[in-house]
Amino acid sequence: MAVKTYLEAIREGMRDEMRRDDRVMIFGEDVGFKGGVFGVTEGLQREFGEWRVMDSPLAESCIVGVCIGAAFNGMRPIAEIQFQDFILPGVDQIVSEAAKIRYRSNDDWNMPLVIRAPFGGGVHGALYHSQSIEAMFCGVPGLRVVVPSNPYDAKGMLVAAIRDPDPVLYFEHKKAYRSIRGEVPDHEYTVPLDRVRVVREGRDIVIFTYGLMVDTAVQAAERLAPDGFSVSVVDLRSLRPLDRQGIVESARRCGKVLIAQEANLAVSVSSEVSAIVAEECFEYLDAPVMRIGGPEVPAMPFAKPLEDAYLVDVDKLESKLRRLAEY
Amino acid sequence: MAVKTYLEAIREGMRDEMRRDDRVMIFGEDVGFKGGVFGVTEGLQREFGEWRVMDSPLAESCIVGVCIGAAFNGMRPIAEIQFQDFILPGVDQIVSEAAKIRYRSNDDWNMPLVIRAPFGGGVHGALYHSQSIEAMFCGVPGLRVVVPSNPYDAKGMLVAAIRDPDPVLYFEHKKAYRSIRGEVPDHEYTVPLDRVRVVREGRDIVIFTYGLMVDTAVQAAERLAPDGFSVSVVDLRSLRPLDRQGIVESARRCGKVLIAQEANLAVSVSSEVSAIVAEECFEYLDAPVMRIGGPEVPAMPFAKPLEDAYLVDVDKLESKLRRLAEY
Amino acid sequence: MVVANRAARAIAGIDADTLRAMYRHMLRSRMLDERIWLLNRQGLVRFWVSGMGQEAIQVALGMHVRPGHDWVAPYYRDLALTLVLGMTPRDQLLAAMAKADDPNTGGRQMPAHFGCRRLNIITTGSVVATQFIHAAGIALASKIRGEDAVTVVTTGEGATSEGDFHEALNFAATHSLAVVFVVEDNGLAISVPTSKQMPTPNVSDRATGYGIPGVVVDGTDPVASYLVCGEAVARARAGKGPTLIDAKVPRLTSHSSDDDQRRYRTAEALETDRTHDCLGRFAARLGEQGMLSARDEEAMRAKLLAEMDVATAQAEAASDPDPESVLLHVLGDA
Amino acid sequence: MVVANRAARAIAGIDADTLRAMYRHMLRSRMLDERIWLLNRQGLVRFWVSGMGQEAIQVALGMHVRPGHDWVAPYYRDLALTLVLGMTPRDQLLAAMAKADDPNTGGRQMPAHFGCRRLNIITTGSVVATQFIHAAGIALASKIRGEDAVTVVTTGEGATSEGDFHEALNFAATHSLAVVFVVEDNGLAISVPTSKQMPTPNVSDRATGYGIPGVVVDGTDPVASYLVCGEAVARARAGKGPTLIDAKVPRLTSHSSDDDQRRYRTAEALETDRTHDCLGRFAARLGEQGMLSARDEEAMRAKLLAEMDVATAQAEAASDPDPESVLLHVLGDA
Ligand SMILES: Cc1ncc(C[n+]2csc(CCOP(=O)(O)OP(=O)(O)O)c2C)c(N)n1
Ligand SMILES: Cc1ncc(C[n+]2csc(CCOP(=O)(O)OP(=O)(O)O)c2C)c(N)n1
Ligand SMILES: [Mg+2]
Ligand SMILES: [Mg+2]
Repeated sequence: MAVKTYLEAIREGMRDEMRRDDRVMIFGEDVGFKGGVFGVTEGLQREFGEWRVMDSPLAESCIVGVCIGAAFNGMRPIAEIQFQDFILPGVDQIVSEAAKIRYRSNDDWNMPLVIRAPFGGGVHGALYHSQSIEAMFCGVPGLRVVVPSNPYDAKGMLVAAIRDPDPVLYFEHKKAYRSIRGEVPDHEYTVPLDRVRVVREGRDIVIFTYGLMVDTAVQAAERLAPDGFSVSVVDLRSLRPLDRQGIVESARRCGKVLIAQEANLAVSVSSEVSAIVAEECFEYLDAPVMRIGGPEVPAMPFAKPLEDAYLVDVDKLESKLRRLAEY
Repeated sequence: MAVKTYLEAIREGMRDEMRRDDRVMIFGEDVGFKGGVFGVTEGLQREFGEWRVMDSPLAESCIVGVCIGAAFNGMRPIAEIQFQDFILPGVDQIVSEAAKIRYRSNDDWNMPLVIRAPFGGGVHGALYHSQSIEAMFCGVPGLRVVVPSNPYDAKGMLVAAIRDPDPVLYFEHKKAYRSIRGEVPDHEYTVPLDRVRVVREGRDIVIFTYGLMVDTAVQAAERLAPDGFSVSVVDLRSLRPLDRQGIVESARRCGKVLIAQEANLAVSVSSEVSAIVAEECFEYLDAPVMRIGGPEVPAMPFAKPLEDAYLVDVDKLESKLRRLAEY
Repeated sequence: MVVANRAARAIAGIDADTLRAMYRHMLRSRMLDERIWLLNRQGLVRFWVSGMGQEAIQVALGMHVRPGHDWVAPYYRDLALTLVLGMTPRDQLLAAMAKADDPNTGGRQMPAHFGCRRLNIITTGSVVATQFIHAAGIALASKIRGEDAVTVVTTGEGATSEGDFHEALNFAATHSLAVVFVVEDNGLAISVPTSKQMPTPNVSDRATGYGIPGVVVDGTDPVASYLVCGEAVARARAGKGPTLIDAKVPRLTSHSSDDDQRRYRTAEALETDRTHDCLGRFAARLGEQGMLSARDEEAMRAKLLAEMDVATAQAEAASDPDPESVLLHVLGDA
Repeated sequence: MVVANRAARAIAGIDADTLRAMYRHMLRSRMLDERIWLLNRQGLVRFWVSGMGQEAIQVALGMHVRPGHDWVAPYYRDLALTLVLGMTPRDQLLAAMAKADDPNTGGRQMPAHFGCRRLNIITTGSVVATQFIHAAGIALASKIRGEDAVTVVTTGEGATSEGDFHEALNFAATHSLAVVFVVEDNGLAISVPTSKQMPTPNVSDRATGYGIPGVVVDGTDPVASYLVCGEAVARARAGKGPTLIDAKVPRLTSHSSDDDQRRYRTAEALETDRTHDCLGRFAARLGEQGMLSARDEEAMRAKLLAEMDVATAQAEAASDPDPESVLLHVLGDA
């Protein structure tokens, strides 16, 4: 198996599906000749032509809405939103339309649509190129929201998302694009869209997390090993729906739970995971469910000292973990 | 003190502030001559003229954005969004702009803006006139999100919201407009925007809730009294920021917590309240934190049997409460 | 159908059969609309938003659509359009009474939230203006596959203030997509008159800015509307791109059954609207041309009334949705 | 300043002092821009998005604005505009290096996210097109209070595809608000050319649809730009409503410091852009008219260079934001 970057895995997922299924198309700002501002779609317009890898106008409601229309009419569109921060002008089309089409039509119509967008910070992107606003969609019935944390999942989940008959928001951590590498099979495979993955097995504490923070969590977990604390790391992978059973199993087994994310905590994925644990694991818990994430400020600032202060790094995660271990 | 409806209290709050402060203006669809589709602004254009009570075009991004502009230039605008469901085309202006203006300008600018919108169901409004999508904003730093549950709070919190120097989303339960009455002082007063209100004191269980569900919770609580269960009802009032201290106090005192809301549960206000209780009350809990709310479906359907199946009524709340009481 | 003796064979090139068919569609929609208002007052229909006064443009448009081949993104006043395309009074009465067998939404949405996959009528929600962009996307897919399907999309004039209207026109025009944009311009968005909604009197003035044809038409005149829509559909089908049609119509009812327009409109305005009712004037015109006698018209009405009665009875007798079905159809099987 | 002997007194009614001032503003912005690029390559500035090539229209516009009285909603290429209004190279270098004293954002936003309350320059974020509507709202407030302040708002042509552009024009035109919409049309939205962005070559074609004047101007010609902007501002100030100006400009740099335009533009296109550089051509024109000698120009450059050096040193020496300040200024005190 070849080792590839997270970005290459995503590109390969699209390319392979486009070769297999000519209903699949890509629509977004700069995705064509330039291949996207991060280069994720590089080379695809050359292979599939201007209509299947198409530069959109600078208008996110148009991007999502055109993909909805194309999906009504038999296509399997992949919308690219240049940065997750810029998805907001398209929110009405996503939440009022895509998410509700199957339900409101009593199953007469469905909406096979993927919306890809890079999220996350630590790349001196400042307020509007660093956000993690996935929580906004994780409360919306009718949507799937997924975040791969490694190249294998990135490709397998993207293929699954393209084949899924409902709208899938597929968020990619932009700092992972070229920094995270891993083995990616050349053959066709999919990764289920609604199952956690136990990244690291442990007995004492479980960290639930997703995206680039999975890596941070594994590093923090390893730092505790010499002290005899055995820490699980569970990659949520699907943020909507959450894999309730997968969460409950690990939480019950470990008895101590830490939820880590880059996004601010209030009314977020961390809140829901905590609420699930509260509902299902009351008699198994040895400590309060703890959370760590971004501060309650509008977004990550530009200046390095501020960006550093904002981000959860291995040190911060380790010290939170130690507090929980010692409870 | 005169007894007034929830709707009258809201109207009076606006009218009084407009008399006191000529920077206050109202902007929204049909708010002028017609006085809004629910009649909340009735009579105000007659008193304050066409410019201060102004019909907007049918465009929510325009409604919010124009109010942002007017607030930059010294006004204190109140935007009316006709139904909370239709706030989504304005989300970018709310979340990317209004919420971030103070922070991104390093306190050079601020954004004194109120956005009112009716939410909630049970009025055969179907998918797009029944939603409770407040959670979408409750994770957004830089915003305040409040929901009054009675006429006294409705007026006092609206006056406080208008005077507040930051953007406040003020959500009104449309079924409460004419069904909820209560005493409302004629004199000037405000109600703080970030304090829970203990509506009913109890020892065994506390229900945290907001909006019209406060009424439902009180009724359910009373049904348990004859069986010797003493139930607190706490009106959250502010959904962002949550009154952490107020929540923790009641949760610790009672030891059993139920969170009730009309909205679906995943990644919602209920999730965050549960997470706060988990973090702060671990050693005080006698039972799992329980939640009750709408099902995980896109929105409330139109047909009466479906609407009834969707809604949390007193019976459903009572039976959940009994389960918790008997734990 | 019996045609009066020295009858004209056509008006403006439209043959008598087509004209009579159009009249019948208009009348059928009107009678169904009236029936639903009646049921609303009787408490059997909990909400209604009417198309009365807007039938002529809708029927004229529908006549050019190939159902199941072309695509339609309608809005809530398009009762007549859905009937022309092949939906039935029974279908819409099932929707009005929120019955399980309502083919539009299974009783899940308010009445007049049209949709029918079989006929390529996309499902519509309540959020105005979103359908403009869907129409552009549908047409893009047709173009990518090299099909000659045309997509028609309708709206009120108020909804054209939304950003989505601009984004759709801009995209459809940039790529010469086969979309016909039809504005059913009744001069009001609930209570807000055009003068407070937009700076010029005609939405079609916007067309120039996108380099496409913009046409104002009397939407109460079925003949003029038929010609204008025919040209726009032909243009689209020939790959020449979109057209923006601004059809002037009256609003003969309150905005919806929850509204009372007498509270914000003058008696004169209401009267003017009534004089612009398309129905009686079209009957008279066909009568003058010897294409439709009073007897024909009465017979038509009688038949349609019978249809309404049967459909009403069927819809009333139909089952409500099962409460447990509230949980169904959120996501499909992967 | 010494003026050559038989110098013209004016070009197209613009006096020599004004023209020289304009040239100085353009040059100052260009030199600052070049300085920031240099600092970027040295690793001292982590991101830059440049205004090079767009200075003439910005300066022309700024000359008509009364700072602190009128209102400005700029976009990220408006370095020159902010300087004309009264911001300084030091201000923008503090921003470029993300220092605590950056008056725009305190180092919180990327450089070129302008804002200054003292000068009525509203704070700008990165989400394009939102400022159009703010401008309309600002102008509404001025109108409500009966003030004669004018609001100017700028944008690239790509951002006009967003719905907010339409909603703003529609509202501002409906109420004849005192807004001047200026599109700095460099033909590209990052890599996407106008032909894939919109159906006609000129954004100003949209003006007719809103019943307002739309003007195309060579945005590299300071004289033409000055006249066009002057007329639009005067019109707005007189209460006659908005104007839409479409100023054609080249993009002399990559989209930003994170981009490399050689990967998607031809060498010819880059060369054509260079020949449309406003700066050298304006210097030559002023020289021909005897308004600016080579010596004058050199002296001007030398002074500005000194200013840049001082400002750079000051900005480099300034403090970074305090890490703990990350938590400040989310909400104010009620
Ligand atoms: C985004 C959105 N905002 C507000 C509404 C509420 N609303 C429903 S219909 C309507 C007026 C529509 O006017 P127009 O587009 O002219 O259509 P008409 O009803 O006159 O045919 C409004 C404001 C809505 N449905 N969607
Ligand atoms: C809503 C939104 N979508 C996408 C972006 C990313 N983006 C930044 S600049 C830009 C291109 C802007 O082009 P144009 O408006 O022509 O301005 P120019 O940069 O050419 O001056 C894009 C797509 C953004 N900032 N905001
Ligand atoms: Mg209308
Ligand atoms: Mg550009």
